[in-house]
Amino acid sequence: MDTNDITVMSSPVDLKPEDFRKIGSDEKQAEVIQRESLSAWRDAWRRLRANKMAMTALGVLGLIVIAAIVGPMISKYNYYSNDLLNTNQKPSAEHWFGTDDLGRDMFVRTWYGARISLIVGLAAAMIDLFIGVIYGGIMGYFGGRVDNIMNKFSEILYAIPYLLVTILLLVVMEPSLPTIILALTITGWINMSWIVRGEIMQLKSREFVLASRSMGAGWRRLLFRHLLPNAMGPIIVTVTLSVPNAIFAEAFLSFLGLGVQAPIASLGSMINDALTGWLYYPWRMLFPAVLISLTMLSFNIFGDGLRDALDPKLKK
Amino acid sequence: MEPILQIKDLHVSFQVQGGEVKAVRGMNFEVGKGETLAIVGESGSGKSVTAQTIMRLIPSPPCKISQGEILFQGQDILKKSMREMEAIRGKDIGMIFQDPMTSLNPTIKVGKQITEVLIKHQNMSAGQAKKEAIEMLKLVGIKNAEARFNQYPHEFSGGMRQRVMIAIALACSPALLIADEPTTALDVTIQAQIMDVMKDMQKRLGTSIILITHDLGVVAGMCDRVIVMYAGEVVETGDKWEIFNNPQHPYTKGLLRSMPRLDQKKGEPLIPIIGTPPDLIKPPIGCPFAARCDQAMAICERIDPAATKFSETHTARCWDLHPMAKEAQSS
Amino acid sequence: MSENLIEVKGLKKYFNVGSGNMLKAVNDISFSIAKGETLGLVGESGCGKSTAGRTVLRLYEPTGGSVHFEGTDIYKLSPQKMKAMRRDMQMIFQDPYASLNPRFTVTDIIGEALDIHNMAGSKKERKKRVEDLLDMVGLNPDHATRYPHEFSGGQRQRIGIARALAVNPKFIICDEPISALDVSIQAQVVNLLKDLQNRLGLTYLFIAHDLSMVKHISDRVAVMYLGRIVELAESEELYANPLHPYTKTLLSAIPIPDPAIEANKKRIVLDDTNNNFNLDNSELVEVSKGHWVSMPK
Amino acid sequence: MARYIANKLFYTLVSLFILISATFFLMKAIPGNPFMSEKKVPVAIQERLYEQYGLNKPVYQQYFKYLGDIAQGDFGISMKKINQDVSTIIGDTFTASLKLGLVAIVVSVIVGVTLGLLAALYHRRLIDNIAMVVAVLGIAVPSFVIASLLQFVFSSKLHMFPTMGFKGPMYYVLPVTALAAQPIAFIARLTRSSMLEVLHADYIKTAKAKGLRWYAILFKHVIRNGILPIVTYLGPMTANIVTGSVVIEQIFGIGGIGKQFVQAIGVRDYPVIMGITIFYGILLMVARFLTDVAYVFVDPRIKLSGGKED
Amino acid sequence: ACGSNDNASSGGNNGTNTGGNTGEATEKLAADQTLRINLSAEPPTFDPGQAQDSQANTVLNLMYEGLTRIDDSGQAVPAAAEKWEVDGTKYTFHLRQGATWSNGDPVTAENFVFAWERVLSPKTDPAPPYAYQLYYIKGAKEYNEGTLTDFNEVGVKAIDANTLEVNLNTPTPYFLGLTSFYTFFPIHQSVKEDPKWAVNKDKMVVNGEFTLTTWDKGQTIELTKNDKYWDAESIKLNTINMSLVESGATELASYKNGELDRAGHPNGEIPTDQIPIVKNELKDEFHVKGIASTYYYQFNVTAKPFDNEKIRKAFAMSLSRQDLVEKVSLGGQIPAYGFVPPGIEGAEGEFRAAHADSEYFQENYDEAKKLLEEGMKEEGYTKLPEVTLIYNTSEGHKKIALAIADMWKNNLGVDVKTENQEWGVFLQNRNSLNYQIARAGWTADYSDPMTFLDMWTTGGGNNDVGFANPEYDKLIQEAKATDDVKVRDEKFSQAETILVKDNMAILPLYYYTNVSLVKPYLKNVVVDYSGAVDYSRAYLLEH
Ligand SMILES: Nc1ncnc2c1ncn2[C@@H]1O[C@H](COP(=O)(O)OP(=O)(O)OP(=O)(O)O)[C@@H](O)[C@H]1O
Ligand SMILES: Nc1ncnc2c1ncn2[C@@H]1O[C@H](COP(=O)(O)OP(=O)(O)OP(=O)(O)O)[C@@H](O)[C@H]1O
Ligand SMILES: [Mg+2]
Ligand SMILES: [Mg+2]
Repeated sequence: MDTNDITVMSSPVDLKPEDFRKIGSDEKQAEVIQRESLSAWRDAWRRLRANKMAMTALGVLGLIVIAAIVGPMISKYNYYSNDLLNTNQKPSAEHWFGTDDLGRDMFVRTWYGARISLIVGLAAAMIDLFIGVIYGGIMGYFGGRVDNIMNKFSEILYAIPYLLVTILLLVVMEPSLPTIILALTITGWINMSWIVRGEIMQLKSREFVLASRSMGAGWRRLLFRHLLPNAMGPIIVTVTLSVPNAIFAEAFLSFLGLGVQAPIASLGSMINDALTGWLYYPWRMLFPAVLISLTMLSFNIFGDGLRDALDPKLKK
Repeated sequence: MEPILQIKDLHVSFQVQGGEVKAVRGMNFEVGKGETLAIVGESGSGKSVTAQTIMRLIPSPPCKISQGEILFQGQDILKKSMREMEAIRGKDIGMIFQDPMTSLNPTIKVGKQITEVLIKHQNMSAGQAKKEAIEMLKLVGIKNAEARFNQYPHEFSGGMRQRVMIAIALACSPALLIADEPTTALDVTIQAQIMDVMKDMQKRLGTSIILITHDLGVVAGMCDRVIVMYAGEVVETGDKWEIFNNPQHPYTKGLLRSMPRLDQKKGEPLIPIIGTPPDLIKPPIGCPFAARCDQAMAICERIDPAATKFSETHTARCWDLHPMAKEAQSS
Repeated sequence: MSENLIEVKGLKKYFNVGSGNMLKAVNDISFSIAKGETLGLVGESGCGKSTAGRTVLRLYEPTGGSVHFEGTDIYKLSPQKMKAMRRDMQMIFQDPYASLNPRFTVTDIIGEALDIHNMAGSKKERKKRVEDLLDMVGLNPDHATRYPHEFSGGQRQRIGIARALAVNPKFIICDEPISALDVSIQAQVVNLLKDLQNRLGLTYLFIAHDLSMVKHISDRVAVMYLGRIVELAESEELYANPLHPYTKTLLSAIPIPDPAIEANKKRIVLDDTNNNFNLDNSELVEVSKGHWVSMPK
Repeated sequence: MARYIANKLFYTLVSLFILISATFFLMKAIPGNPFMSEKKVPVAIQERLYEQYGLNKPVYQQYFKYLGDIAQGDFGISMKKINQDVSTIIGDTFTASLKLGLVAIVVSVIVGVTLGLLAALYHRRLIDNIAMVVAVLGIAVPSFVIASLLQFVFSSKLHMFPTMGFKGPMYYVLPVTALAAQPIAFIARLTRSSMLEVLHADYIKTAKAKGLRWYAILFKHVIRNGILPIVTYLGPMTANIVTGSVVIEQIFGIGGIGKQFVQAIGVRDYPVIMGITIFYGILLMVARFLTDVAYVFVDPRIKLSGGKED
Repeated sequence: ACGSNDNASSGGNNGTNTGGNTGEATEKLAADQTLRINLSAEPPTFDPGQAQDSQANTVLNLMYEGLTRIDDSGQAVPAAAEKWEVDGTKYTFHLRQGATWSNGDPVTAENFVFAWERVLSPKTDPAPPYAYQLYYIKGAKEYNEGTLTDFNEVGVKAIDANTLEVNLNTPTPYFLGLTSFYTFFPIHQSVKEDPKWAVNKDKMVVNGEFTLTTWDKGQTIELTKNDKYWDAESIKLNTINMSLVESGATELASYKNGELDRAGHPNGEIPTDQIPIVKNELKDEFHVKGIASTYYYQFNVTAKPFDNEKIRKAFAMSLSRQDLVEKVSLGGQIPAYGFVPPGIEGAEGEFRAAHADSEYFQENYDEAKKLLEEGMKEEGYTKLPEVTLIYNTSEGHKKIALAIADMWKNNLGVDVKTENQEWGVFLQNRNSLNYQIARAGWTADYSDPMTFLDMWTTGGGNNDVGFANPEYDKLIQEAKATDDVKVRDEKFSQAETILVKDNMAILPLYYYTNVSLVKPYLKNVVVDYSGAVDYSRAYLLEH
């Protein structure tokens, strides 16, 4: 109520009568604070760019991809030639990452392996996104019988022993990267679909969905524009998990003899190979493991950044 | 009248992309014991922010309380620890939120959301609390309260949810009740009923109430004093008679004018205040209302006016009230 | 009044509230609204107004009854036809915040309706239209890129109104469109709604609590109680001559923005809060021309 | 609810039937049989074995016989572990996996949710970063590496825990840690992500306004609203973890059902493969069913039986 | 050898081996005679008649006693039989008086007849897979195949409680050794009552040194000394605790950690990568023993391009087996140029010693290239068809395959694709001759060249290379017919020459070794020529 300090106005400046000239409301000058008008996606991208951690992670990922492409080219070694006189060599000027138990150059193998693992991981992530999200979205959105049937189908697929499927696939098909990716994708997307289903079930009762429906939005728009973006958090977390999962599933397959065929390397199979002797030849484990971890770390940090960027409430 | 709450020069702002929203810009007011203070004002003028700041519920980041003091029963709330705040909230200060849909936890039964406070602050047993909660539900006019006790918020209509919010806030008979548009979603009978409940509580316990509302009818019926806010500032304050019968600020006048009246002739348009409130990222240097004010003067755009006092209780901030304004106009 | 734009007959909407119990939120209501008319719908909170509105728009599948819009029964329409129909029928939601997608900017929220019905044209036109709409409802067009949580309650409500107006509908259900607005904006919005009605021949179903505002805006007013319509009349007639006891209670409780009146006001209080006025055995009877009231059979 | 359960049960039975059929034919389609070995047994003996185990009949006859047996609850006997009942094999190996798995689940939920909550509460602060790096490592380092590292550090170097076996509480520590690492990481990240959403909700403000203590808010209001993705994840995760991890069981020398299953596939022990698949299928479907039921408890707005609206 | 220079230092600072140097010469028995070993898989059965793998072998050897036992020099010595007479194809065994089963019943000749009939009977369910090990006995094969229905006509008879008479089809010099094999073990008649007796430890009645006292399925097996055993005095171990860990790395870690007393072959495996290290680090505990097994690649002689003998030879000659064993397989294996491994008895001493395999072929890259060219010309190839080497999944096989493919590339200029296959798929492909080159390994069933050579006869059950040579078949036939050990030896040598030198149907790589780690305080563990291990008379010194 300011009773103490103001009884009669004490003006900070000298007032002149013309200051009190009426100008009315029409003469007003509405302040124009132009903010760039951005679509939600571009807005998210802008926010992502502002997130230094996430951008660093993206940069690291970029570097890894480039190194995976270029790395094997700049070395005089290839990934398959043995050198039995120089097995298990420590890193040196000759072999930057050392050599493995057959004397193969670890530098080339690591980057070559990164190439394979990245392909496997990214393919899995893509499939997760395309099949898992859409499938889960449809289950969650439609509910009822559609959900029952689709849900059970995914459960059956999930419960069918994966090993049997893979063994059969490899009997029927050439053991090659596409076969492995196929093997990984048969069930890889299911977890994602379940996560998405749960989220959508929760989100679909929200009022903004009703609002959009009242405007005539069809299920596609509701699902893809309204519900899924609001489920982005768990989706991103799941995708970032599905990448390492696929990479390690591939390693597990190699471990069972169903993965990429030697001498082709993948990071997972290299770690696997190095496992029994890692105490003595730590570099054989170290480089691929660090590379995997770095990739995953970057994926996850980037994923977090993306998640935050897509959540307008968190913006700074 | 001894104030229970004093707010001194409060400034609150939000960091958003593109700058800082200065939502509250130098609020000063106080609430006496047993008094009902109405805050009315433009939507977006910072009423809710002020209310939530009193409870220290504004999320930070993005929010920043850049300046000011909030003295509750003589102690600065802004200096209290989280632990101390927990003891005050709900028990000493109750709050009714504006948005009933999202302010109730969707996954917890309505009844439990009420008993929670009772158990916490009144040390009731679960059974007692349930009985009390059902009483509360009845008190705010929810029929069939026993059954409703076990329902979830989404099974309630908007108004019923709001009544639940009210029941929660009233449950512990707080010393200060902040009601942020408590009755906007209610029909007039229920609204009246709830106002009665609040008045009754006030009478019994000497509760102080801050009532944020748009409904000048409610203000007229319920309140002792009124604060009119605009763009984060108090533009006029006075007791209700002064405000209704002798408004001084052009915004207040505009508000009263724009109300439909029951005796109004059909087809006669309402008289709104034209224009939109200023963007608080870059608040105007002068009077914030200047751009919408048909009485605006050159000075209004340059300097924010200070308050003019009309009585012990009644002040307003407008250049038009300046002695020089009359001179200039008469000349 | 000319021909009826919308005719609601015997509309019922029950909710299954578990263990086989049905909550009869809307229990056999009928009314019609003529083109260009505004029907006010008032009633106790929780009496089924929003549900009725949503069911009329087929946002809830009805339990029974029919709704004819320009002669077509919308409950019998295929999804495609229904979608096209939605362009003509819009809704302003009661809860401003919950009905806005938290991940959409204001532009996208308003623009969505344009997109759905392919009315956007170029990007620029879309932006222009959105800005016009924001301006129309009294929001600063510069705020178009903000997200709902950055607005105050009243601002959010105006976003909802702008969204409903975006597709130039013929019929709008206004579910308490102004209760969250401050008075000055209320007046703006009501004037805007009226103005649009005059210009575009819009028809409204106006759900509200503020009886003064309802009286101001509506041609006729229906009073709902416990899922049923208990009284329906021209607004002047209703306010001047309320017949149903509930209507009387309601009118007596209207707060008047004048402390002097408020200080001496007497309100009729329903003695029994569980009073259902024997509605199950009542029917609407036309007591005078256009004035219907629920009477025991 | 009764109708709902009956309905679910019906779907589950149909699914099990499809699962059994698919697995059966898949299993028969892959090369090999239980009696293969590098050193072949004479044809006469081999044929007698085929006959005794019914492998000489056409596949469809074997299939119908199997269905008949299963309908009577008879899982048959192993073709490799001579005279051992499949149900006993499952029972014995599952016990070990279950014990280990349950502990691992409890650990991963508690640790994971705690980490995730801390990260969300201290969003973008040090604790958040630390928790998330821990989580990322859990995801980024394969479980076999974690297991080997644990083994090296805690048993070979520090002699704190035994290297292998499954005899007492001390034997749980390392395998449980290795088993829980990934779920912890994942749960932590899911929790963080969904809690961030919840922490900004208005009703949390309401809860604060009630003056509830922070932990009451956390446990009663926050967790429940953000737990849904974790519940989803928990369903299949439980089925997976309690049915064992081949890698962990191999490394720590635990005779669990996971290891058993991979071995059975390796030697084409048909009845065991089928038995474990069905067992796993039932477990998975029960877990998923419970997940759905849990959804309703977690979020009453979710309608189980219904479709969209209505 | 390789890598020893980089790891010389690490060997020094890693001397944590428990009790490595404390055993010394003080031959004092440890108070706790509990032996802790590991089996990499649970024995599929405890029924000697049904067993067929090395894990069961280890356990059954401890629980049962056959007529004979193999001692550390590889000789069959008296066990359940006190003495025996051999008369051409007729063997008369005199059982030990006073030997009893674990339930106190005496061990009689009837027990043996019962056991062998059970193995051979076509009615036994499931059919014992190793019944063919008894086919040397007259009428056994026919009885087993069902052409003979009266068991009395089979050449085994209990003359009295303590005398067992066995008649064989042909002279079989290695028969005594065979009787120590588990398929020949006696069984107590009580098993008739319960067909599932062998899955219940309480129903197992044994006549060996130990009884099964704990069987925690999938986790552990524990044997306890059988006090009823006739020679219980010379059994020092009280308990044998067997863990069931599949991972070699874990087994090694627990060995180093002092949780196991012995690790490695035959029940487990030391990871190849770690062999050079432990060899260095744990010199005194590291044991390598050659065993009668051969690691080889086999050509599908019916498929291109290996239907050409010269091409096969070129492939065989263009490898460095020395490099392979020293730098790749690392277990001290012996390069193989023949098929019969050392350790197999010949006419005088070891067969391999008398007939050196270096005669068959030499590694010579130039020669190999020449042969390849000639072979290609013969077949009219301008370019060699694509060659794929298949092997079943295992780290060891993979390393070898890759090393060999690389040698072929460097030494012969041929690109060979390697492909690992899941075990069942691999076997199926190999059996159905659906491959070009495949990995293989063969272990002796008994100490005689026959166990390695009769498999290659035309149409033989294990002949999965498509090899068919009448001359070879004739030689094997003749060897089977004679009881003149010298003649047999000669025939075997000629046959092997045809198999390897002339036809090169198989490509020998190395003779296996057993690599194991044994704590210095663990004594008297016997490993026989085939690599089978006998712990029954082992004991632990104080440590
Ligand atoms: N989280 C936030 N981030 C950014 N700006 C905010 C946030 N919350 C509020 N604001 C801004 O602060 C200003 C004041 O908002 P407040 O909610 O206090 O308005 P109000 O007076 O309560 O209006 P109403 O009557 O419509 O509820 C508004 O301009 C609003 O846009
Ligand atoms: N989804 C639902 N499930 C169960 N019951 C519901 C549901 N939605 C509404 N109801 C019930 O239907 C009745 C009518 O609700 P409705 O929202 O239509 O009321 P209203 O008249 O709009 O009230 P208000 O003015 O408070 O918004 C209420 O009793 C409410 O509890
Ligand atoms: Mg507000
Ligand atoms: Mg409503």
